[in-house]
Amino acid sequence: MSEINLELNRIAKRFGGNQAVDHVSFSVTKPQLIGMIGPNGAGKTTLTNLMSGMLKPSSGTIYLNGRRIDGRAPYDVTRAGLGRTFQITRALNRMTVMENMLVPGLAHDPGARQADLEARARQILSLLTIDHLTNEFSRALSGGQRKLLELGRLLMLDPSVIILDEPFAGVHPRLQETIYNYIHRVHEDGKAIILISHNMGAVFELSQRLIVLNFGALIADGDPQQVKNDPAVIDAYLGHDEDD
Amino acid sequence: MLEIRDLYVGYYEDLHILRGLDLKAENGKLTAILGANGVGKSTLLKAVYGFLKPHSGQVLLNGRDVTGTATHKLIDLGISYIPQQPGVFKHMSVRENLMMGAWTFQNDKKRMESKIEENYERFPILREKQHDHAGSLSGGQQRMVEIGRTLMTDPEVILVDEPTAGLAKLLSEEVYRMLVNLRDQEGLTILLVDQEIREALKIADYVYVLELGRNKFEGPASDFDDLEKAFWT
Amino acid sequence: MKGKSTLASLVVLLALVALLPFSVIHADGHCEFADEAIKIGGLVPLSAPGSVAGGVAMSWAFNRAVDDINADCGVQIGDQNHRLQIVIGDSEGSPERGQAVVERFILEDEVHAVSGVYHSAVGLATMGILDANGIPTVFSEPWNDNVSANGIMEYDGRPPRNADGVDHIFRISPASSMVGGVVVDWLLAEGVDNVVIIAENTDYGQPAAADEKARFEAAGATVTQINVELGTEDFVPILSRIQASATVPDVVRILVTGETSYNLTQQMAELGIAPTVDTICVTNQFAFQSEQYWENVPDGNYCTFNRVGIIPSLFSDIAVGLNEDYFEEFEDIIPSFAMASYDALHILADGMERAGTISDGAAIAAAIETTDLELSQGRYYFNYGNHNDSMPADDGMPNYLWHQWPDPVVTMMQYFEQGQSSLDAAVIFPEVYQTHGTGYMAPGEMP
Amino acid sequence: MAGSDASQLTRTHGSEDMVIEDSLSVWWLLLAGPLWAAIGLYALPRSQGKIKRDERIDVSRLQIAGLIGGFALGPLGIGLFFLLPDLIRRATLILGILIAVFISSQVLVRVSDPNVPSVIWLVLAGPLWAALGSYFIPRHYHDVDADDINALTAAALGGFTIGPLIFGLMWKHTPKISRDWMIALGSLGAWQIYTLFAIQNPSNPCVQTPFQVTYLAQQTANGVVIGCIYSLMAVGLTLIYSVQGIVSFAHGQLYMVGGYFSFYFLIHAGNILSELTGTEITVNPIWGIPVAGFIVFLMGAAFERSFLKPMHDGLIERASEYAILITFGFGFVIEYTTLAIAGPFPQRANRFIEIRRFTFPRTQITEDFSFGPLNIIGDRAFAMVVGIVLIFALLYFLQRTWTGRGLRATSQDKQAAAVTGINPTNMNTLAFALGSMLAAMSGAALIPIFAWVPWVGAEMVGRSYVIVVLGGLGSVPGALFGGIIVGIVEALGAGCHPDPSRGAAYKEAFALLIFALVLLLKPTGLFGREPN
Amino acid sequence: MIVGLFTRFERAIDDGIGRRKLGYAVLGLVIVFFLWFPNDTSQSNYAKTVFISGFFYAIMSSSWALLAGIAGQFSFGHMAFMGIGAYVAGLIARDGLMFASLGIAITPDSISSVGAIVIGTVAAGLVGLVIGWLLLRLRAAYLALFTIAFSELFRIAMLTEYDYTGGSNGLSLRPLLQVADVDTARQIEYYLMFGLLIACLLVMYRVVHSPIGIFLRAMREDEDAASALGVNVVRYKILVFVFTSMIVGLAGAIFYSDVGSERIIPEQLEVLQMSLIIAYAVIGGMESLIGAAAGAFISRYLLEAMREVVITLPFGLTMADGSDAFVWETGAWRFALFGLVMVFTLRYMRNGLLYPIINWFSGRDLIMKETVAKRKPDGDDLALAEDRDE
Repeated sequence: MSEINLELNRIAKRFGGNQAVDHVSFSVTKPQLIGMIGPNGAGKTTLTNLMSGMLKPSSGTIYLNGRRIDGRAPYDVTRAGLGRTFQITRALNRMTVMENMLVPGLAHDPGARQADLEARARQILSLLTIDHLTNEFSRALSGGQRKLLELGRLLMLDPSVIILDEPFAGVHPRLQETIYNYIHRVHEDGKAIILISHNMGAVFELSQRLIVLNFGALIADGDPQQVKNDPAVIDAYLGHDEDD
Repeated sequence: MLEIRDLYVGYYEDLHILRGLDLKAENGKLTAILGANGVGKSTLLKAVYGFLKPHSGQVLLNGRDVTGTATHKLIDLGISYIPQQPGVFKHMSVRENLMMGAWTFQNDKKRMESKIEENYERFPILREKQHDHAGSLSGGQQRMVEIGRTLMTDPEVILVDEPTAGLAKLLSEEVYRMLVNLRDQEGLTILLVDQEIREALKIADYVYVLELGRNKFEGPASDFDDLEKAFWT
Repeated sequence: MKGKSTLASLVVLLALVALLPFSVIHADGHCEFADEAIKIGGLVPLSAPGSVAGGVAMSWAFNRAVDDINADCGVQIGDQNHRLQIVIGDSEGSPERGQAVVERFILEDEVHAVSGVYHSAVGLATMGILDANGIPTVFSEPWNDNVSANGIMEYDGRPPRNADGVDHIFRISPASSMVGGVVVDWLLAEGVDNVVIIAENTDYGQPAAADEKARFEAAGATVTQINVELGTEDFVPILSRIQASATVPDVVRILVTGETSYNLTQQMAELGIAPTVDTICVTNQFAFQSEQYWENVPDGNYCTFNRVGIIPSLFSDIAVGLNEDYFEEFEDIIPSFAMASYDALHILADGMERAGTISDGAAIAAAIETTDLELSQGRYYFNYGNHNDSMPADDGMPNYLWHQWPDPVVTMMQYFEQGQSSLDAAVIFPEVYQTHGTGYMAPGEMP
Repeated sequence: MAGSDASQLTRTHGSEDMVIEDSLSVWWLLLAGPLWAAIGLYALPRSQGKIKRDERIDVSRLQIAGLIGGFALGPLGIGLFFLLPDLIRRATLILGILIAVFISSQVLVRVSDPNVPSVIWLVLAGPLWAALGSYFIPRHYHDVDADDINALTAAALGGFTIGPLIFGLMWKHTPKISRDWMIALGSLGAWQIYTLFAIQNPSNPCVQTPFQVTYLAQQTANGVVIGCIYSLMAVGLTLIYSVQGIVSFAHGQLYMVGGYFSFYFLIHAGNILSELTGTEITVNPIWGIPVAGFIVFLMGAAFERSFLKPMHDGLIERASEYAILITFGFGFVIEYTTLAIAGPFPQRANRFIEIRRFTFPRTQITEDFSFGPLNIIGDRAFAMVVGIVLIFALLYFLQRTWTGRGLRATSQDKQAAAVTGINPTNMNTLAFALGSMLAAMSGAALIPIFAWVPWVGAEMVGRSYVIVVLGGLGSVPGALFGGIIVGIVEALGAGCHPDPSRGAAYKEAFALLIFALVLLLKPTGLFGREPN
Repeated sequence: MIVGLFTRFERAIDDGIGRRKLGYAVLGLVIVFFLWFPNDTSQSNYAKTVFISGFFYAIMSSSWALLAGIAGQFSFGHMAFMGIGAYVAGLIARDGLMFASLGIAITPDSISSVGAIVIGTVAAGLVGLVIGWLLLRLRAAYLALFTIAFSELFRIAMLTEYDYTGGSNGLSLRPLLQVADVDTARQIEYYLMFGLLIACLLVMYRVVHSPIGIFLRAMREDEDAASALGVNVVRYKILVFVFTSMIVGLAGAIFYSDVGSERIIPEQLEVLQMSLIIAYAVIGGMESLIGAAAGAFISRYLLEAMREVVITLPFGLTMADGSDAFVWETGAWRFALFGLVMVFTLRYMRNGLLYPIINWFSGRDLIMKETVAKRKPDGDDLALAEDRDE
C-alpha cells in the first residue's frame, strides 16, 4: 500500500482574464473516497488538469508524497503516483485493449516482464468484465467499455491517488454497477479516489467527503450530508436565491 | 409546437445519452428542461438542431417530421438555436454579427435593416457598439449579440441552452426578463435548458426534469415547489 | 463487400504488372537483315531532376540516326547486314540512376555500344562501368574535362576498375575548356577587362566558370563570379547588385542552362544591364534555339552566345535535312547535342563496320580511334588514342584531348534583329566563320 | 508537340523603355512619402471617425497610423488601415520601427569605427544572454504568478540584443511584457545585426556610402514589387487554411497549371480571333487570368468534394495528416500530367504592357549625394498591380459581400455559422476552390514574366509557406505583409550577402531560415489569431 | 468463382496450420528467394543492381513508416538525414576532422571507410536529436513544413558550397569494398544491402514490438492520454527521430560508399525524391514496416517497368510506321498514374494496397474498417462534446 499525501496549496489558474481556478487548497492524507462536484464551469476539469500536469498553475503548489508536482509534465506526475481518467474517454483507438493496458504498465515499470504485465492486465480486465475483449482494437469498444478500459489502465499504474472524471457519464446502468464495484475495490486497496461526477446519487452514495467548487473557488469541503445542506452549495446548484 | 418522441441520441453508435425521451414544447409557452449535469440536456438540443444524428426517434415541428435535418436548413423551418458556448463571430463587428443573422434572407435589405433596428431597440448598448469587434464585448453583451442574431429570422421556436452560464447575476436577470418578453410579447415558443433551476422555474410554463437520458418528472412549473425533492434525490 | 473491393484492387495491380514491355520487332522492306541486331544504348535524361528537354531532343536524334542507318541497310559486317536498334535509358540526370541504367544496358539488354549522356555527373559516374565492360562509347554531350580523359588519368583518386590499357570512351562534344577558350579569346579580343560571370551551381556551370575565370585572370581582367541555383525565377535582386557596382561591367557572361538562363537573360535585358553599349551580353548556347529563345527572352536582342556545332550557314546536306525534320517535330532549330547524338551513332556504326565485329569492344574502339568521317557537324577524327604513340601531355596538350574530337566548331553568334532565326544570326567569331562580315555589334548597329 | 502551339503565338518582340520625366522623378518620389503621409494623417481619422462612435481607437493613434502608413506604403497603407482598422496598432509599430531602424542605422554606420574587435564578443555574448534570459525570466514570472506566455521570447530576444540589461527591465515590469516588447526588441536585434554587418563588411553595397541609399531603395522596391505578387499566391493558401484548417500541398502545382491554362487560352483565343477577323490578333495576357482562375476554381471544387469532404464528414482518421498527403498526391498528379501534356520546354506568354521598364533617372540632390537611377520592370509592375487589385478584391469580397461574410463566419465559428443558416460544407468547398483559383490567377499573372515549365511551382510554393507562416496562418492581411517582407528579405539577402557569388544561390535559403525561426519561436506568425 | 476458391482455401487454412504460421512461411520463402537470387546464374548483375537500390529504398520507406506511420511524426526531412549520413561520411573520409582544442584529430589516412560510415551515422543521429527536440512543439502541417524547410536548406547548402561538397557533381564517398572482380563485388554488395535491410527491419521490428513501440503508437493515437498514462512523450518523440535518422544515415552512408552508388548528389535530397519515399510507404501501407518496405520495392519496380508500354498488335495489324507494336512512351504519365494510385490508396485503402495480404496472414482482422462512422469528438468538435465542463 502506498503512502498518500496530496496537498494543494492555493492553486490558481487564469486563462486571459478568466479566473478558472481560484486559489484552491485542500489535502488528501488517507485512503478516502472524495467526491468533487460543482456546476458547469465551476473549474473541476481545470483543477483536474492542473493536478495531473496537463496545465501549469498560474500560482500555488501541489505536493504528492513529498514531491512537488505542479508544473511537471503529465507523465512525471503519473509516475509520482497520481492517475486520472478523462471526461471524454481517450482510448488509444488503433491499439488492442491489451496494448492499451500495457502502455501504463510498461511506462510505470519498464523493467517488468511483459508476460507478468499481461497476466496482471488480464486480471484487471476480468475484474472489469471486459476480459473477452482483450484482443479487440479499442476503437471497436462501446462507450461504456472504453470507460472501463480507462479505469483498467489506471490500475496498471498503481497510483496512490486516482482522479475519476465523470466515470458514469453516458454509461449503461449495467456497466455502472461494474464501475461501482471498481471504485469500492480500489478504495479497499488503500488508494485515495477523487470522484468527479454529475451523478448526484452516485456521489452521495460513494463519497466519504465532498468538495464543492463554484466559479473556480472551493466553497465547501467536508462530510457529504453537511455539505448537502450548505446554503452556498444549494445556491450554486439551484441558482441564485432572491435574497443573496 | 415542437414535439420529441422516443428519442435515442449519443456520440457513439451504441452509447445512448438520451434513452427514449419524450417531450412537447407548446406554442407560445416557455418549456424548461432541467436536470443535473450530464443527463443529456444539451445533447437533446444538439440532436434537435442537427449537430447530432439521432439513433432513433422523431422530432416533429408542428406535426412535420424534421428529424436529422441539416443544421443550416432548420432556420427556414422557423427553429433557431442559441448554443451554450458563446457563438458570436469574434472577429466581426457587432453589426456584421447581426447581419449574419439575416443570412437566409440576405437579399432583402429592407427587412434586414428593420430587424437590426429592432435589435438595437431591444439592446441599446449594441447600437452604441455596433462597429466594435464582437470578441471585444463583455460576456453579457456577446450573449445579447447572439440572441439578437437569432431573432433576426423571426423564428417560431427557439432552443436556448443555458443562456446565463458564466454571466453575472444582474445580467442573468436581464436575460431571463428578455426570454419572458420574447414569449409574452412576440409569442415565441421557447425550449430552455438550464441549470439555474430557481430562475428557470420562475419563468417556465412547463417543466421537464431529466435523469440519465429519460424523463424523471414533468409538469407545470408550479408543481415543483419542493426543490430538494426534485433534485437532491 | 470490403473484401471484394480489395481483391479487385489486387487484380488491377496484377494487371499493371502484366503490362510489362514486350520487345518491338521491326521489319524493313528492302534490306535483308541478319538475325542479330546491333543494340546501342542511348543514355539520356527523360525525367526530372534531369534536363528533360535535352533528353527528348537527344532521343529523337538517336531514333532518327537509327532510321537513317537502317534505311541504308544497317551495318555491314562481313557479308551480313545488321539492323541497328537503339535502347533508350533514362538517367534522370542522376549518377546513381545513370549507373544502374548502364548496367541494365550491358547486362540485360546486352548492348554493343553506348552513346548519349547529357549531364557530366552521369558521364563521370558511368565511364568506369562502360570501360570495364569494354563497351565502345561515344558521349555526345557531357562537357566536363575529365570525361573520356579517364583512360590516361586517375579518376577521382582511384585507379580505373579495369586498367587493361584499352579505353573505350570517346567524346564528340567539346570539353568545357574548349568552349570557354573560344568565349574568352573573343572577349579578350574585344578588349574587355571587367567581367561578371553568372554561373549555375552545377557540374556544368562551376567548372566552366572556374576555367573561364582563370583564363580571364591570366589575361589581367577582373572577374566577379556569381553563382545561382537552377530553378530560380527572379534574378532582379542580384542583377541590381551588378547594376550598382562601382564600375559598369564590360561583359556579363551567363553560364546557366534551361529556362533559368532565359529568365536571367530576359531580366538582365529588361533592367538594362546588358546588352548595352557598354556591356556585352554573352548568354548560354540555349539561345540558339531561337523559337524558344524569343518566346522567353523577347528583349534579348544583341545578346551574343557561344554556339557549339557547325554554324547554320555552313550546314552540310545532312545537317540541313536533320534540321528540317527537327523543326517539323519541335518547331525549333536543332541543338548541337541532337546533331552530336545523331553523329555518334554513325561513328559507332562506322567503327563496327571497319572493325568487322559487333561484339569485340576493343577492336571497335581501336577502329573508332582512326575514324575519319564527314557527318552533320563536320569531319570526325581523334588525335590522341592508342593508335598514337604520344600522349596529350607529352605534346604539351591538355589531358582532355584523349579520345576527344578536337574540332567541335565553337563559334560566337549574335542576334541583331528581334525575333531573328538563329539560322540568320551573325557569326561574329572566329573571324574565319564570320557570316555577316562583321564582328561584335553594339546595340543599334547593323552588319 | 508542345512547341507547335507556342510558335503560332505572334508576339511583338521587345519593347520600349519608358523614362519618367525628370520633373517627376526623385523629387516626386521624395515628396510622395510625406504627401501620402499628409493624406493619411487627414483622411484616416476621419474615415474611421465617422463610424467609430466608441473611442476605442483614439484619434491620435489613427493620425500616427495614417502618417506612418502613408509614408511607408503610400495609398496601400492608408487603404489597408481603412479596411482593416484592427491592424493599426501592430502594423504601425512595425512600420514605425522599421523606419526608425533604417534611419538610426545609417547614423551609426557613419559614426562607428570600422575596426572594433570587441564586436566579436558582442556577437558571442548575445546568444549566451539569450539562453540565460529565456531560462530564468519565465521562471520568475511563474513564481510571481504572472502570465508567462510572452516572457520566454521577450527574454530571449532581449538577452540577445541588450544583454543583462533586459533582465532588470523585465524583472521590474514583470507582468507587463507584451507583444510590443518583442517587436521592439526584435527590431533592435535586426538593427544590431545590420550594424555589425556594416562594420564587418564595409565594402558591401548595402552599407557602402556612395551607393547605398539608391541601392537599398532599389532592392526594397524589387522586394516590394515581387512580394506583392508572391502575396497573391499565399493569400489563397491562407484562405484555405482559415476555413478548412489544412495546408494545401497542391498549391504550387495549381499555380503552375494556372499559368499553363492561361497560356493555352491565349494561343487559342488569338488563333480563333485571328481567323475570324482575318488579321493577326494577340490577346493580352490579362484575359488569361480570369480564365485560368475559373478553370482551376472548378478543379479545386471537384477535388474538395471528392477527397476533402469525407474528412470533414468525420469519415477519416488522422485528418490533418490525410489532408497533407492527399493534397500532396493531387499536386503530384497535376504536375506530371502537365509534364506529359505540355512537355518540358520553357514557355512564356506575351507581355502585359509594352513598357520594358520604368526608370527614375539619377538626380544630384546635393553635391555629394545623388539618388537614382531606380528601375522597375514594366510587366512586373503591372503584375504587382494585378496582385494588389486581386488581393483588395478578395478583401472586399470577404468584408463586404454575403458569401465572403459567410466564409469569414465559418472560419471563426463553424457551429455558430451553421446556426445562422450557412452551409459549412459549401463554404469548405468554396474556400478550397477560391484558394486554388487565387493560386492559378497568380500563375496566370506571372507567365508573361517568367519562363514556365511544369516544375515551376516548387520554388514558388515553398515561398508561399514561408509567407503564410510568417504572416500567420489564416490571416489575409498577414499574407500580404508576409509576401512583401519575404520579397524584401530575399532581395536584400541576395543583394547584401557578403559573398556575391553565393548571395543569389542562397536567395531561397534566406526566406527558409526566417521560416524555420518563425515556426519555432512564434508559430502564430505576425498577424495570426491567438488560439482562442 | 475465384472468390469462392479463396474462401475455401481460407477455411482450410483456418482449420489447419493457421494463417499466421503460413504468413511466416511465406515471409521465409521471400527471404530465401532474395538470398538465393544472386546465385541464379541466368540473372545478370543489372538485376542485382536494381535489387540493391530497391533494398535501399525499402529501408528509407520502412523507416519513414516507423517515424510517420507508427510514431505519427510527419516528417519530410527523411532524405536530408540520409544525406547527412552520406555527406558526413564522405567528408570525414576525404578531409578528416580536427578539434585541436579537444585533442581530437581524425585524419583522412587514419580513418577507414567503416569508421567514416559510423561517424556519418552518428552525425545523422545528432542532427536528428536537435531537429527532434526543435519539433516537440510542432504538429501535423507545421511539422511537415518545418522539415521541408530544413531539408531544402540542407540541399541548397550542399549544392552551393561547391568547393567543399562538390556541388552537383556530387561527393564520392570512400568505397566500402575493395574487390576487383565486378561479379564478386556485386554479389557482396547485394548481400550487404540485403543484410542491412533485414537488419534494419529486424531492429525496427524489435523496437515496434517492444515497450517503446507501444509507447510510440500510444503517442500517435493521443499524445495527452499517453502522457497521462506515464509515457515520457518528450523522450520518445526525440528518440524516434534519432533512431530513424541513424537508420537512414547509416543506409545512406553505406549505399553511397560505392555499394549502390558511388556518389551522393544534392538532387537526391530534393522534395520530389522525398515525396517518392512517402508515396512508396503510402502505397505499401504506412503503418506497417514490411508493407512500406515491400511497397518501395514493388513501386520502384513498377515505375521502372512502366517507362514505356508496348502493346503488340494482334491480327497482323501494323502501325503507320510499319511496326507491329504500339509503343506508348509513358515517361511522365507513369508518374501521373503513380500519383493517382497514391491518392486513391489514401482515400479508399488507407492501410496500403498490400494491407489485405498482410492482414490476411496476420490471422485476425487488424484494422478492417477503413472509415469510422463513430467519430471521436476532438479538436474543433469539442464544442459538440457532451456538457463540457469548461
